[in-house]
Amino acid sequence: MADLSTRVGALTLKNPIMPASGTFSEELADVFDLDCLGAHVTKTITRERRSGNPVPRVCELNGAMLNSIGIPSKGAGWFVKNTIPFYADYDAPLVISISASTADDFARFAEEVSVPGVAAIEVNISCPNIEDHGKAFAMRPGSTEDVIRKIRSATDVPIWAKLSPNTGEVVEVAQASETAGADALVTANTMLAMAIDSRSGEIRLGNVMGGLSGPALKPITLRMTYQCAKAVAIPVIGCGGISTIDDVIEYLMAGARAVQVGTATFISPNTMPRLVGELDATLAARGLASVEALIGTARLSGETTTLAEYT
Amino acid sequence: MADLSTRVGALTLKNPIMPASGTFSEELADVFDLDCLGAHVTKTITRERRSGNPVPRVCELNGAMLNSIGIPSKGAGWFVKNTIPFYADYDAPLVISISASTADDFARFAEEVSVPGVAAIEVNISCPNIEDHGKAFAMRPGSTEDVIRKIRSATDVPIWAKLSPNTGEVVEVAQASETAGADALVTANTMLAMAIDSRSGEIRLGNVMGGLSGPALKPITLRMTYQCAKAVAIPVIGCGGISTIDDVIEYLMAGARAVQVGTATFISPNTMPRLVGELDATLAARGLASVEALIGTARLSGETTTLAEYT
Amino acid sequence: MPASPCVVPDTTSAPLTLGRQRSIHEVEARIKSHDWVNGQYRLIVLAAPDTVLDCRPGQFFHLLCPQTDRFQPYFRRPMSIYSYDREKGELAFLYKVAGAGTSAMAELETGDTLNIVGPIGQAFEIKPEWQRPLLLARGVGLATLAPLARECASLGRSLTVICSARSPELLMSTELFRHYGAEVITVTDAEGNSGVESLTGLIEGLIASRGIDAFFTCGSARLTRMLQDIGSRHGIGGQVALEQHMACGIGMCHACVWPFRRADGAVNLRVCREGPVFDLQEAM
Amino acid sequence: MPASPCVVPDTTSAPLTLGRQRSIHEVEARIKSHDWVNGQYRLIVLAAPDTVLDCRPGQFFHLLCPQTDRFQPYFRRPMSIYSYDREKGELAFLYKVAGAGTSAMAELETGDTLNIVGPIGQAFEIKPEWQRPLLLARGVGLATLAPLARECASLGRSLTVICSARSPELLMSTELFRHYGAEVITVTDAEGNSGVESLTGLIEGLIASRGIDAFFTCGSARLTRMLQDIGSRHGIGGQVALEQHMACGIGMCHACVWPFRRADGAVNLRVCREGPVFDLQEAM
Ligand SMILES: Cc1cc2nc3c(=O)[nH]c(=O)nc-3n(C[C@H](O)[C@H](O)[C@H](O)COP(=O)(O)OP(=O)(O)OC[C@H]3O[C@@H](n4cnc5c(N)ncnc54)[C@H](O)[C@@H]3O)c2cc1C
Ligand SMILES: Cc1cc2nc3c(=O)[nH]c(=O)nc-3n(C[C@H](O)[C@H](O)[C@H](O)COP(=O)(O)OP(=O)(O)OC[C@H]3O[C@@H](n4cnc5c(N)ncnc54)[C@H](O)[C@@H]3O)c2cc1C
Ligand SMILES: Cc1cc2nc3c(=O)[nH]c(=O)nc-3n(C[C@H](O)[C@H](O)[C@H](O)COP(=O)(O)O)c2cc1C
Ligand SMILES: Cc1cc2nc3c(=O)[nH]c(=O)nc-3n(C[C@H](O)[C@H](O)[C@H](O)COP(=O)(O)O)c2cc1C
Ligand code: FES
Ligand code: FES
Repeated sequence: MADLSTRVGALTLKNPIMPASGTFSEELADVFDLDCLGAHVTKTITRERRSGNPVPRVCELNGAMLNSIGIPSKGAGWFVKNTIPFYADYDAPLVISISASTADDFARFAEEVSVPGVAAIEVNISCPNIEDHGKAFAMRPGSTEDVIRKIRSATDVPIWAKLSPNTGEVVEVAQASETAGADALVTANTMLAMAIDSRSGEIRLGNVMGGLSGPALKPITLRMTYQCAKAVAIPVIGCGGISTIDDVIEYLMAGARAVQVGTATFISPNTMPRLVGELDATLAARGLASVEALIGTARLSGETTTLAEYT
Repeated sequence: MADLSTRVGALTLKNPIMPASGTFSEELADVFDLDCLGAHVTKTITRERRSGNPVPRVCELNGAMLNSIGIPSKGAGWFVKNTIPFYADYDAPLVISISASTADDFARFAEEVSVPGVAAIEVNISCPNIEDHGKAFAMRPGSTEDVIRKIRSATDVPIWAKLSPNTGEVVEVAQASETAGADALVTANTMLAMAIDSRSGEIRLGNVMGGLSGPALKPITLRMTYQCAKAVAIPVIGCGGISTIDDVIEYLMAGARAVQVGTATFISPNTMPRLVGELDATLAARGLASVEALIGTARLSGETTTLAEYT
Repeated sequence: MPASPCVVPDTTSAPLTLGRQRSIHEVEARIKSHDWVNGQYRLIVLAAPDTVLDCRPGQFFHLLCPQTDRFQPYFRRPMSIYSYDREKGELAFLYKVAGAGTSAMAELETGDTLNIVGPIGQAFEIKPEWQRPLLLARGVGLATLAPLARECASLGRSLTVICSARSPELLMSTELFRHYGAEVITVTDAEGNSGVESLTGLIEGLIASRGIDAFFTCGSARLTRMLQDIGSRHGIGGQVALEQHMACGIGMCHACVWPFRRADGAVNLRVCREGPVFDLQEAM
Repeated sequence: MPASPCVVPDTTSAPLTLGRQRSIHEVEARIKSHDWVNGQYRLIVLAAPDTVLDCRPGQFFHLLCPQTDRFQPYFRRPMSIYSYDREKGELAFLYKVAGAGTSAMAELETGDTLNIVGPIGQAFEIKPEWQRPLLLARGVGLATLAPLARECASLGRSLTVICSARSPELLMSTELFRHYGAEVITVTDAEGNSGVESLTGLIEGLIASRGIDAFFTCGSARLTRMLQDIGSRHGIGGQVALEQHMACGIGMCHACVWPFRRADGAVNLRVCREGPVFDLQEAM
């Protein structure tokens, strides 16, 4: 059997498959043994209780979905008391995702949840649903650097910065995260999008706009993963539209050291354990001893024709 | 028969269906009578001859494509001498798309191609393929305002600003275009993306990254169309992933006064004439007298449940 | 560190690496029969393994509708269990052919398989003091209440069922309810006796005549509100099975929330997890 | 302003509003037969209307492969015309089952329809001075050269055909070429006589023995380069049919460019529009 393990900074994961924040919870333990995953990643929480967005909160598209769940949250107290202990029963490292509305609040909150059992904090600086229609820290390198730096000085727990596809400055934001002390990047969150019912004219989400996820997102987030892996030295975790083993392999080839699976779990709750098994089988079929052998191997075809200078 | 006509600023189009730049050329006249279209939009040209990007320049995805054609160009002289006269045979207004690497070059070039037969100039300030990996004028309101203002003072021909989905500042860029004197907006160009062959590890475009188009792009560009139509008073032309009549109607409902069809023409060269016919049939079936009756009619469902304040 | 490979439950026969309890299963179930019940509804009967037949009335499954030429549904579709039978190894759904998913599902033929996830959710609870329940079903709500009627029958409850539909042709399962010993009353829009006013009169009458002491309903917000009114006037409790758009179906995504009145204020609960069955009076 | 509705050519019977000439047509063609030729290649024969049968050798069609359960091709696939027959109303393609599109196409059955766009592109030109052409086909290049062989035969040219394949089982259409009166020579990798060196010797011999005065080729960059070498040494001209990834197939997108040597420098030409047939020596 191939070595499926992968390192993400100081953490070693037994395999590179983990859930994406907001698409995973304790309830999935009703379906399969959660310990077969490389890590556990919880839904983003805020410090205060919040209700999230109006319904309808989701709609399906062709090979994709929109969501405007927002960040409903039972608050930090509830989370520390109930959620974190649940995952203590498992070997897989626990990554918790947090959000806040100012850099200082982010830092304070990070400190508060830096409790035993938390292996890393994923900072959701990219959620497109809250506040002013998709603008978030991760839109600009400056605001990213500021918030990560403050969080960095508030906690010793590894920080994963979750980036947004809604910015034109992906590379700069990635580098700002690294500079400010992030331990890893997650590329990426959902892309701001919209759907209208052509018969009724009704906007299909209660929040008007929402985040695009699922297979249609993959070409965009795969590109971000490639860009970030080239631009920073810290590990990059790929996320966006993964549902098949080919998707996993493409992200690894693009330079991701691990991947997160989101929407696909809604379509088949067993997607993640299936991918772990298929990754093992694929490595074996290709005669590769480890996941490591795939990471960052994407390259241009040698057969690219050189064109004439003019058309 | 319903009134399919629509106004885009000073121009009246006999119907709202026109091609997207780069996915249309004289050759399509071999397939159908081009005069059934609302307008003709040519491939972006540059002033100088250029060869465009290395092959492979396209690849197919599930329900989408990537392209890194770039802007191969035979130059301004050839275009004015050969292309513009070809379209003089048709009644449909001719929209020409131009690109340049500085605001001043843009202005000079716009002046040069403001010749009889040109009904509007679409300024491609958003092509993600040229220069530094997708950064373009349309990424920032400042650079957008600068380039459009200079073009505005160089020509009296209507200016359509073609926006990019690769920016986090869509609304600000739209408003900057309006402020600077653009007559209409086109939302939008392709989204920067990437594909890797999971078997070989080969990057599937010779240019590494390319622009995503086709159905997978629609939720993103439909959202931009809605945002822009709300944010500016000038007309907005929707573009991105249109292949069915439902797509056309959704863009109109989102506030577009006309739409551009791109990739779908590659899949079926008769897509545009088919959509014109289906639009007429749909208006009839709904008892609507004109296209106008659909524009901007998207609204939230009355049935949106009000949720509790807390979760 | 050597990897411990995942076992995909249900799709392989390998044992679980750890013994934690799993109650929700994803299985490919073969279609035993698939028939039109009327012009809008189909009944699909699946050959289902024991693992998913530990069902209770009010629970549902999340069905992966196929991709066809004409329909490309992406999400799963939630469907109440219409009937389940461990002995025969059968599981059935009664569904209305409406949009992309159900239309795609309608194209499935006997012998094809359907990927199902379940059983999911909180079941109806027939409290000991609820001896003379009234079941009020509108449209497809009937599918949800059918197994409850069977349960009531087996618990020896005296049962009254009101079936409401748009027209008499769309009434279904009345024979089934009678078979469970229920007194069945049908009302339809076509006949003009399905409105809130006439139903309120009818039910007030039934409370007087048959001593109704609990309400169960599904399928109509309007009728739910009506039962809340009648219930609070008469001090009659009950439960409602709600419908809400879902993505994950198992509690992870918070798509399917609905607001409820609680002593300490309103809360949002997940229809797929805390429901689909809720206290009648709490639903807002 | 009243709209003038578009007429979708070919799919409706309405006349065109304006009389401009249209040479490329999109039609749904019914499949008359669809058979395996060997383990890798299939021959599909379509019932095609007259409109698309004004074909010339070397031209191609752009085929809309179906969406199936297993394969979801998005682009059309370019395929050379293998044969066309106005009298029988037939159009045929010989294709290799390779990736998603051709695999999906391979699932089509007699009676199904296939959406095709064509005929497209520049045909082979048999110049008057080209009396003794050599056709060199590798693999699927054979499909492209088959109608050319027929044309050569009908123009009374003395024809030599070399068919190259990986193994003898993968050789195809040799009988067809013989039927057109060609001298047919087969070479295969398996037999070790398909390399550039032995082919060069073979062709030099044919130039001497049979007076070859033109080359036509398709299917291999390596063999094209070889023919360019031999051709320039012997002053023999010719043509090559090229393959390049395509999107639109009709000249709009500039996906399919290829570089060519011209007197005034190198230029990029579109394989779908200026090609697929080009001057042998110009192709880079
Ligand atoms: C717990 C539960 C049990 C149900 N049991 C039954 C049943 O036994 N029989 C039956 O016919 N119907 C039942 N429904 C409703 C059924 O889920 C919808 O009719 C079905 O999802 C519609 O799918 P579609 O493909 O026909 O429509 P589409 O319009 O294609 O659906 C688009 C999206 O909206 C969702 N949606 C549409 N209507 C509903 C609805 N009423 N409730 C929830 N989601 C909806 C779909 O799931 C899908 O995600 C139940 C719903 C829930 C929540
Ligand atoms: C003018 C022309 C004529 C051709 N005639 C024939 C013929 O008669 N018989 C035959 O078997 N093949 C022919 N080919 C090659 C044929 O088009 C490809 O084999 C086919 O497109 C591969 O599709 P796929 O779905 O099997 O592969 P996939 O790997 O799924 O294809 C992916 C993409 O790459 C493109 N592609 C892959 N290989 C080629 C290629 N060699 N040339 C162009 N595009 C390619 C596909 O069109 C598609 O866009 C021709 C190509 C051209 C350009
Ligand atoms: C329903 C839903 C809820 C989500 N909630 C969160 C969240 O709370 N925090 C976060 O960082 N990302 C959230 N995401 C984004 C996912 O973590 C992931 O980045 C995105 O869905 C792309 O991956 P996918 O295509 O595999 O789903 C959510 C996505 C979905 C679909
Ligand atoms: C092959 C190709 C070439 C394109 N070239 C241009 C171009 O030259 N200028 C431009 O503004 N947009 C260009 N575009 C973008 C399209 O005009 C359009 O904005 C985009 O494809 C989205 O629409 P669609 O999904 O309908 O294709 C090109 C798109 C494609 C697919
Ligand atoms: S549908 Fe996901 S929580 Fe209920
Ligand atoms: S394939 Fe589009 S120009 Fe040739």
